[in-house]
Amino acid sequence: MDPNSYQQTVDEIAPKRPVLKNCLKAFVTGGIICSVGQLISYVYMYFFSFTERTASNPTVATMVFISMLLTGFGIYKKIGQFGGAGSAVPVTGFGNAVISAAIEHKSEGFILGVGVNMFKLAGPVIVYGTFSAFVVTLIKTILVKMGVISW
Amino acid sequence: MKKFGLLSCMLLLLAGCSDEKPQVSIYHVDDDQEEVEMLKEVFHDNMKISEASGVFFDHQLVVSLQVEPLSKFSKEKIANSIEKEVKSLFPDHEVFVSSDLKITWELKKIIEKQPTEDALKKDLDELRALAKENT
Amino acid sequence: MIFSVITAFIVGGLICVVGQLLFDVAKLTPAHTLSLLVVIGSVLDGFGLYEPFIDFAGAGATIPITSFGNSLTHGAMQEAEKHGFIGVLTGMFEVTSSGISAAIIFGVVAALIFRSKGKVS
Amino acid sequence: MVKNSRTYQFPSKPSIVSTAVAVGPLEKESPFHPHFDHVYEDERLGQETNEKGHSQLIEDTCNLAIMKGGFQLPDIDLFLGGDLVNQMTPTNFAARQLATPYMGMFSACATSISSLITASFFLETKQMDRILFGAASQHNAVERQFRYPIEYGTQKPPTGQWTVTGAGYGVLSHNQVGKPFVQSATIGQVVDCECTDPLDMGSAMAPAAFDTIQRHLAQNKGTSYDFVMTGDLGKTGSAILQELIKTSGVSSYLVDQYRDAGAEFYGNNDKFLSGASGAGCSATVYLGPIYAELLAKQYKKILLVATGALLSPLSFQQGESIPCIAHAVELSME
Repeated sequence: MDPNSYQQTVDEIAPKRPVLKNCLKAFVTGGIICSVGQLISYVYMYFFSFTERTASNPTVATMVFISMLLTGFGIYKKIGQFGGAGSAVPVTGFGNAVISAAIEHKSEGFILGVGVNMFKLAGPVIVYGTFSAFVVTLIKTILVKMGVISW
Repeated sequence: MKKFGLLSCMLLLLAGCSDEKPQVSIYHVDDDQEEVEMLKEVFHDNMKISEASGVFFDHQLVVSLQVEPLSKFSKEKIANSIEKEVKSLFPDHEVFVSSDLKITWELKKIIEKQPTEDALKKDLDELRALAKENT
Repeated sequence: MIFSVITAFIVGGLICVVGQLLFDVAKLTPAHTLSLLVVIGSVLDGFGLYEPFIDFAGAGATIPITSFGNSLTHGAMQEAEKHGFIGVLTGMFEVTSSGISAAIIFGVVAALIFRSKGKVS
Repeated sequence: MVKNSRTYQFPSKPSIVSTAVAVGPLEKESPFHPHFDHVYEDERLGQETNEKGHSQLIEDTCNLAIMKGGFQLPDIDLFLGGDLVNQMTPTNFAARQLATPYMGMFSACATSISSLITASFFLETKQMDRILFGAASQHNAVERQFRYPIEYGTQKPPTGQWTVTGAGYGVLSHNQVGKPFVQSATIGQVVDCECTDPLDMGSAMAPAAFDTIQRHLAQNKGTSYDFVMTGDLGKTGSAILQELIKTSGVSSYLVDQYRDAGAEFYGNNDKFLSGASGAGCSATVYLGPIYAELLAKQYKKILLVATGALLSPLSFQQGESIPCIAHAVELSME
């Protein structure tokens, strides 16, 4: 069988991903998660001494905490099947990736299982976040030193 | 898709409400109405400001402001230009401007209390320390 | 305040739609998608665009994973401004990132208290 | 490409004399569930880890199959079986408990049929009398190996399939009147149509199934089957296979008499997307409901084609396509 013509057959018959529907679901799910984040940040600003800028750190930590509960009770994967990127892109999705791997690999022990595998899924985010931050800052620093731009 | 339409309508509606003059509350420890009016003018002239507060105290001036939602993207720039303007108006004052919501809330609390000079100094120092935190 | 929640909803939602398009149209895996978004956040901060974006959208900009890239770059740039090239290396985790530490801490906590249940209901 | 189209006949007509099928809690939702011997309430069978539970599932089902046939462990000359977990440790560990002569088999999800074919050949030599064969899979143990941690919230596309928790084992012995027997078999060739999407196994496996069916029918011209049943192509894969059969015109009657175990396993429940998959899928359906219906003489002659995707997480990450295989066995009932 010719692979190319076969791929055409597959494209014709296999069900398509419902892109528009998925996008709408992602929009709503992601929107709700971010709104919850916004409300939590108001709580931190109103009741504690956090400013708009500094409230984002405890807010993110709280969101990850909520993500831990939802992951542990098996709810986050259902949100994930519904919301797709809507639940994967917010920091709760990052938390879910770390926490689900930690729970999953508990069976191999806390060092070789949890410790080694925790960042199995979320690792690339930190690696490439850090590396791109390095590159971007390096370029900017060079440009500033050359006097092309200023900070 | 309906949702998008609805939300954009709301956006327009809310943006359309910005004709009103900003809410301004100013507290002057020595009750110098001339200075208060001068500061009020600055805010009233700027269409992008929705809310502003100020406290005069011992040659110091602490200002907080909130900008119209759709101008929030350039919040930092607006705050900087206001800071410059206020500084040129009150050259003998030590001016501090913040556009943070938390600072607005705290400053309003202070103004409501109408505190004495000593209490004010302590509160305002705390406020400025808070606003300077980065993380 | 209500308006800020709405902006957070819309902006956060739109970033997620970008992620969904990367999933469904570009056929990227979640790991590829999230890595790409983090890099985008970092580059935007390089152009000084991410901070005004946070001013505008609040949690709509700080909750999506793009803000990781922003805070990493922001920390590095702040240090670089003060200390030059050395700061590029040392400042990386200066402003970052409760997200990472929270994920590690709660990950271990979760491993202590939960076990995977397995099935959809 | 020259195709080796050999089909093997088994003149001694080895019979499947007993079978046992056990499944996990979720498989209760299957329309086939009246034919399952045992439904476990716990995915892990009360064991500490998913892998231990998997092993226990295999051990229990094997013992049940032996018992149902009225045999004792020492009566079993050979145990042929496999699963999908790394190096097949669950089956290996179950074999440790069973303490019978053992050979591990791996044809991914086609293991149920590849072990049956192998067992038939061994019996044909007359050197063995009873062979235990079959396959099993456990959802959690397989998912965590091939995809993501169980609790990770990822969106599966409509082509995705759900790995079955289930085990199906049978005892193959010399011909026995009143029991279904193996008439002929075709050993599959590896077919690769350059499919790369690990969340669309059905499309990847359909050409392999088509290839094997085509070769088997070419050698058994004139034979008519009550139906042909593939293993776990799912709704997507079986639709594609039907299209392939239709356009090739090999044997158009097949279009109506075609079934797929994976597509039928969970009924029309959308939660399971394209249907069931896993080594346990074909094993439980073939040795559960289909075996029962053969025993009841509802069918006289059927063709079972189990399909397997021969990938690993490593091969997928290295950008390799997904090679697939399908093995066919013709079961008869007189």
